[in-house]
Amino acid sequence: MSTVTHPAPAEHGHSPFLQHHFREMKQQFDAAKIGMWLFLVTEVLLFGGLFVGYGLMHARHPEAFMAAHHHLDKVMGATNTIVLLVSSFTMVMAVWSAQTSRRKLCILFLILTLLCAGTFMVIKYFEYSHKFHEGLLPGKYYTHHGDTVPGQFMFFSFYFMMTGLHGIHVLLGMAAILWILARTIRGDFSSEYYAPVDITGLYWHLVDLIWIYLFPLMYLIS
Amino acid sequence: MSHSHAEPNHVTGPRTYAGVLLALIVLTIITVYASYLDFGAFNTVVALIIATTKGSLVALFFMHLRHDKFNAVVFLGGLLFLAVFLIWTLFDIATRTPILPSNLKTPVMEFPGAPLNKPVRPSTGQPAGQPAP
Amino acid sequence: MNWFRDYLLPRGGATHAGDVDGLFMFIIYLTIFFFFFNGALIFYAVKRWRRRSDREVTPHITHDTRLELIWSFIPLVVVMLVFFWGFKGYVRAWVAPNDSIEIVATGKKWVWQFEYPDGTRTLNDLHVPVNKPVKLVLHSEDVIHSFYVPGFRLKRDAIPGRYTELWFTATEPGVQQVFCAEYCGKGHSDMLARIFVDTPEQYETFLREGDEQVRKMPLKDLGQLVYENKGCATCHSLDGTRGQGPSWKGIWGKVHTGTDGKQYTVDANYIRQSILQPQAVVVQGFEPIMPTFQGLLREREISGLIEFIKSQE
Amino acid sequence: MSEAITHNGIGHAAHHADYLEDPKGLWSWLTTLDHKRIGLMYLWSVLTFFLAGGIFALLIRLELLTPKQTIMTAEQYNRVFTLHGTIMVFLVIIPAIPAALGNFVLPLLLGAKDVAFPRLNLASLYVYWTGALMALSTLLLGGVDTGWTFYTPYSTTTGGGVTMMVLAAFTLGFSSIFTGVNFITTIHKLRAPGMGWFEMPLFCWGMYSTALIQVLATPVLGITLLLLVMERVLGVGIFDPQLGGDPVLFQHFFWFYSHPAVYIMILPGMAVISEIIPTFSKKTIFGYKAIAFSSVAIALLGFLVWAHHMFVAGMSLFAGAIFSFLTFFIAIPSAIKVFNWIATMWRGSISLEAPMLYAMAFLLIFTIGGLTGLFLAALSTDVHLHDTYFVVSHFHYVMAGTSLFALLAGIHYWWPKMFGRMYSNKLAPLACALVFIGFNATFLPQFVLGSRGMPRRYYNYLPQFQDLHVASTVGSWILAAGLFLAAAYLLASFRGPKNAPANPWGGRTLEWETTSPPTTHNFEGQPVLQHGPYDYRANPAPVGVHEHSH
Ligand code: HEA
Ligand code: HEA
Ligand code: HEC
Ligand code: CUA
Ligand SMILES: [Cu+2]
Repeated sequence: MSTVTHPAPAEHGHSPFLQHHFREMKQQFDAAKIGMWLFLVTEVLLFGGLFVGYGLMHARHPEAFMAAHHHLDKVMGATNTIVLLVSSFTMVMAVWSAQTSRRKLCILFLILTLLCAGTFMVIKYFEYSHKFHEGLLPGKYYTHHGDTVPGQFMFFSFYFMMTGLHGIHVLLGMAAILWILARTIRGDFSSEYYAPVDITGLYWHLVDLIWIYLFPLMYLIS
Repeated sequence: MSHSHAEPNHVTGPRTYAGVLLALIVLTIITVYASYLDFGAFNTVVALIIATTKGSLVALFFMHLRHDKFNAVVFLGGLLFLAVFLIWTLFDIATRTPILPSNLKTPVMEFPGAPLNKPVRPSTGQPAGQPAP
Repeated sequence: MNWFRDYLLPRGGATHAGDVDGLFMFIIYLTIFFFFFNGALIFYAVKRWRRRSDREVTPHITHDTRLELIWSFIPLVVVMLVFFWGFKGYVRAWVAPNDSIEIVATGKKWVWQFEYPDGTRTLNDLHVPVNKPVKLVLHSEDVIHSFYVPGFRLKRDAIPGRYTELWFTATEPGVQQVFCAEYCGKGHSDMLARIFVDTPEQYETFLREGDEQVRKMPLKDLGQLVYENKGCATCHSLDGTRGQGPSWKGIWGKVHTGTDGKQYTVDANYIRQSILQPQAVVVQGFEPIMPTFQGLLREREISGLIEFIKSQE
Repeated sequence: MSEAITHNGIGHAAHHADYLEDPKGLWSWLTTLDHKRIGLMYLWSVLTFFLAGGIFALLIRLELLTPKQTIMTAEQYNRVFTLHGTIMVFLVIIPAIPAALGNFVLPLLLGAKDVAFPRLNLASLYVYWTGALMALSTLLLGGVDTGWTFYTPYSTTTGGGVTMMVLAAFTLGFSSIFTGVNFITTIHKLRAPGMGWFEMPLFCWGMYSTALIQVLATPVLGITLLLLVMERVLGVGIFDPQLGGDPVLFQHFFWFYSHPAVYIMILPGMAVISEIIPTFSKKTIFGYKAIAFSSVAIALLGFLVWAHHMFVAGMSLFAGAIFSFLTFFIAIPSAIKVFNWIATMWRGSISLEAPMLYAMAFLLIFTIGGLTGLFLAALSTDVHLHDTYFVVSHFHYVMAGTSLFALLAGIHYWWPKMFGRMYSNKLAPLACALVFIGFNATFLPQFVLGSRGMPRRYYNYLPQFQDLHVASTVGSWILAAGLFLAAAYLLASFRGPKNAPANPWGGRTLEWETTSPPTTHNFEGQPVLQHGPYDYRANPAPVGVHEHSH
C-alpha cells in the first residue's frame, strides 16, 4: 500500500522532558518557541488596541492630555524604565546561564530579575497611591480639583488601563519566573533542555518592550 | 524553516548583553532629555523613534530575533496587522468633515457629561447637556 | 421585467432611487445567473459521472492555469463594475445642493423630532415640498438611531454628540414610511415616522397652520392620532398595563398623588400641565422621564388629547 | 486493521486500544490530553448550544408570525435575539469546525500523534466551558438586550447582564486564541516526515488560515470588550460622546475582529468541503494550490475590509470608498474556490452519500450567500439594505446555510471515524433534503422582506410584511424537522455495534489509514507519507474493502 509506517524513532537522546507526540527535542523546542511567539503577537495586538485608542483620543483632545500628563512624575517613570531594562538584562543572563548549564548563576539571575520586578511594582504602588490621594482617578471617579483644562479624566482613564494591564502582566511574569526558579533549583534545566526558561524570558522581555512605549507616551508627551 | 538559536554557535554572550543594556539606559536618558526640548510637531515622533530603537534592541538581542528569522517574521507580522488596524481606522477618523446645522445656536460641547463638567448622565440614560440644535 | 423589480423593491420616490434600483437589479440577475449556472454544472456532473462501480478510474487532472485565470478574471471585471456603479450612486447622494431646505432631525428614544428653518417643530411627521432638495441634519439625544426611508433608498445613522446628514429630492407627492434602522432598545420597532411629500401650496399651509388632517379632525380622533404618532403610546398604554408612564385607562377625574405627597385631580388643566411641564408634578411610583412637549404640540392637539384621555373608560 | 499500516511490534495492547474506551471513566475524559477526546467534548458542547440557539431561533420566528405581540414582549424579544446571535456566533459557529472537527482530524491528517500543545488544548476547552457558563448566567442577571454587536452607547447605558455577557465573549476569545496558536504550531512542526506544505490535505490549509485570523484578530476583540466593560464600570469615556469619546470608534474596534471572524466561520467550512468533494468524486482535487492560496488570501484580505458594516454610520466618503473597493476583492478567491470544487467533480466518479449531498447544498447556498454580499459591499445598494432583513438573510445564508451545512457534512463524513459506527443511509438523504428545503423556505423570503424595507431587530412590523414572515416561520419548522431527524438517526447509530470500516468512503488522506475509531495514539508508529492527499491513481482504494474487525 501507499503508506508505510516506521517504528517510532528509537529511543536515542531521550530526554525525560520529551513529550510523547514529538519526535525529538529540537522539534519540541521549536514548537514551544513558535507557540510563545504567536502568543506574544496576541499580546501585542491586545495592548495595541489600547495604544490605538490612546492615540486617537490624544489626537481628539490634545490640550486635555497635555495638561493631565503633568501630574505624572517623570523621575519615577524614568527610574522604573531603568529598573525594567535591568531586569530584562538579568533575565537574558538567566537564559544564557541555563543555556550553558550554569545552574547557580541562573538561580542568581532569576532572583535578581524578581527583585527588579518587585522594585518596579513598589514604585508603581507609590505612584498609584499618590494619584488616588489627589483624586486623579479614571473616568467618572475623577475628582481632582482646580483643573483649568476640561477632560483630563480621560488621560487618567488610559493611564490606569494601560499601566494597570501592564502591571498585571508584570505580576504574571513574576509568577512565571518563580515557577522557573523552582524548577531551576530542582535541577531541571541544562543546555539540553531549557525551553521553559527561554520562553519565560521572551514573555518578560515583551513586558519590558511594552513599557518602553508606555513611558514616553504617558510621561513625556509635549 | 525555523532557524532557532538552539544551535550552540548562536549563543550570544554576556558581553553583548551588557553592551545592549548600556545602550538602552543611554537611550532612556536621551529620551527624557529630549522631552524638555521642543521639536514642535515632531516631539512625539522623536520620542517614538527612540522608543522603537530601544524596542528593536530588546527584540533583536534579548529576544534573539537576530538569529530567529522565522519568529521575527511572526512578530513583524503581528506589528503589521496592528498598523493596518490603526491606519485603516484613520481612513475614517482623519477624513471626516464636521457637519453643523446652519442654525446651531450653542456650539457643540466637548465634554458635556464629563466629571467636574456636569453631573454624569442619570441611570435612566436621559441626555444631560446635549448640543442643542 | 418591471414586475419583478416592483415585487422586490418599494416604489421609489426620490431622484436617485432609480440608479440604486438599477444596480440592485443588476446584482439580482448576476446572483440568479450564477446560482443556475453553478447548479447546472453540478447537476450535469452528477448525472453524467454518477459512480456506477467501485472500481471506476478517474483522470488525474491537477490543475489548469488558463481556466484558473478565466474564472479569476471574469469575477474581477464584474465586481469592479459593481464597485464603480455603487460608488457613483453613493457620491451623488453625498453632497446636498446649496439651495436645499435644511431640516434638523433629532432621534431620541423612541421618537423623531423635526425642526424646520422657521423654527416650526413636528414630531414623527416630516413635511417636505415636492421636487425641492431637502437636507436633513441628523443627530441623536441618547443612543444611535438610524433614519431610514425605504422609498427613497436612503439611510443614515443619527449619532449622539455629532451631526450627520442626508439629502433627497422627493419626486412625487404622497406619504413615505420612515423606520429607525439602528437597534435602540424596547421601542426600536415602534420608532416610526412618516414623510409627507407636499405640493408647494400644501407645504406653505403646513408651515402656517399645521397639516390639514389636524385642522379638520374631530377633537377626540385628533387626540388618538397624536397619541399614536407623537410617542405617547411608547410610554402610556390604554388597557391598564403599566408602561414607562401610567396607563391612561380610566384616569379622568381620578385623584393622583405626586411625589411631593400632594393630591391632584386629573382634569383638563392637570393634563395640560402634565404635557407641557411634566416635571412639575411627577406621579408617585414613576421616574421623571417624560419629555416636555412644549412647542411640539399645537393648542388644538392638546385639546384633542384631553378629549381622548377623557374618553378612556 | 488496514493493510496500510504495517505492524511494527510496538505491542499488541496499544494497537487495539480504541481511544473511546482507553482509558475508561468520566475522570479520564475530563483530564484527557488526547486531541480526539477534546474534539469530541467540543463537538457535544457545540451541538448542545446549537440546539439552544436553534430553539431561540424558533421562538424568534414564532414571535414574528404576527405583528405586535405573539408570544412575548418587546423586552423579551430583544433578549432572545441577542442570546440567539451570541450563542450561535461565539458558542457554536466559531468553535464548531476548528475546535471540534479540526481538533479531531487535524493531527490525523498530518500523521501526528497529537496537537503541539495538548495541555493548552484542554485549557481551551475549559475556558470555553467557563465562557459558556458566563454567557448563560446572564439569563439570571436580567438578560442582555444589546444585540450580538454590543454597539455603544446603547450597550453602555442599558441594564441587565451586559457586563457579564461581554466578559463571557472575552473569555471565549481566549479559547479561540488557544486553538489558533495550537494549530499554527502543529501545522508547522508536526507534519509527518515527507509531508511538504503542498502535500498537506487542504483541510490543513483551511485550518491554518483560520488560525491566522484567530491569532491576529481575537486579541483586538478582547481589548474592545474590556474597554466596553471599563466604559460601563469606570466611565472611561473613549466610546461615550457625553465624555468626549466617539461612539462610532467602537464599531471600528468591533468589526476589526468581527469581520475577519466571519472568515473564521467560513474557512473551516470550505476546508471540510475540500476534503469531501475529491473523496466522493474519487478524483484528485482540481487546483490544489489555487484553493490553498485562496484560503490564505481570504484570511488576509479579510482584515482590510471591516468598515463595510459602517457605510451609513457617519463614516467619511473616502473611507466608504476604500472599504467598499477592498471588500470586492474577497469575491475573487471565493470564486476560485467554488469553480475549482466544481471542476473537481467534472469527470469524476461521483457517489451521492450524505456528506456529498451536504457539500453540494453548500456550493449552491454559498453562491447565493456570497453573491448577496455584493449588494452589501456596493455602497449605494448597502445604504438601502443595511440593517434590514436582507442582511439577516445574507448572513444566515453564509453562516447557517454554508458554515453549518459544512459542519453537518463534516459530521457525516467523519462520524464513522469518530465513533466507529455508520448511520442510517436511508434517513440521511431525507434529512438533508428537509434541511435544504426548510432553509431556503426560511431565508429566501427574508431577502424580499429586506429589499422591501423591513428593518432587522424589529419586534413589531407593518402588516404589509406579514405574508413573507409567515412563509419564513413555516420554513423554520421544516428546517427544524430536518435537523431533529438528523440528530435522531445519528444518535440511533450508537445502538449498533462498532462496525464501520477503516475507510468507508475510499478517502486517500491519512485519517482513513488508521482504525475506526483510531487507537489512542492515532497510528501505530510514525506514518510516512508516500503519496499526495488526493492521489487516486495508484491502487485506487476500493470502498469498503478494509473491513476492520476486533
Ligand atoms: C460566514 C460568514 C460570512 C461570510 C463568508 C460573508 C461573506 C461576505 N460578506 Fe457578509 N456578513 C456576515 C457574515 C458573512 N459574510 C454577517 C454575520 C454579517 C452581519 C453582521 C451583523 O450586522 O450582525 C455580514 C454583513 C455583511 C456586510 C454589511 C452589511 C450591512 O450591515 O450593511 C457586507 C458589506 O459589504 C458583507 C459583505 C460580504 C462579502 C462581499 C462577502 C464575500 O466574502 C462573499 C464572497 C463569495 C462570493 C462572491 C460567492 C462565490 C463566487 C461565485 C459563485 C462566483 C461568481 C462571483 C462573481 C461574479 C463576483 N457582509
Ligand atoms: C451560525 C449562526 C446562526 C445560525 C445557525 C442561525 C440559525 C437561525 N436563525 Fe439566526 N441569527 C444569527 C446567527 C445564526 N442564526 C445572528 C448572528 C443573528 C443576529 C442577532 C442580532 O441581531 O444581534 C441572527 C438573527 C436572526 C433573526 C433576526 C432577528 C431580528 O433581527 O429581529 C432571525 C429571524 O428570523 C433568525 C432566525 C434563525 C433561524 C430560523 C435559524 C435556524 O437555522 C435554526 C435552526 C436550528 C434548530 C431548529 C436547532 C436544531 C438542532 C438540533 C436538533 C441539534 C442538532 C444536532 C445535529 C443535527 C447533529 N436569526
Ligand atoms: C418617555 C416616556 C413618555 C412619553 C413619550 C410620554 N409620557 Fe406622559 N408620562 C410619562 C411618565 C413616566 C409619567 C409619570 C410621571 C410624571 O407625571 O411625570 C407621565 C405622566 C403623564 C400624565 C399624567 C398621568 C397621570 O396618571 O397622572 C399625562 C396626562 C401624560 N403623561 C400625558 C402624555 C402625553 C399626552 C404624551 C404624548 C404627547 C406623553 N405623556 C408622552 C412618560 C412619558
Ligand atoms: Cu431608534 Cu431604533
Ligand atoms: Cu463583514
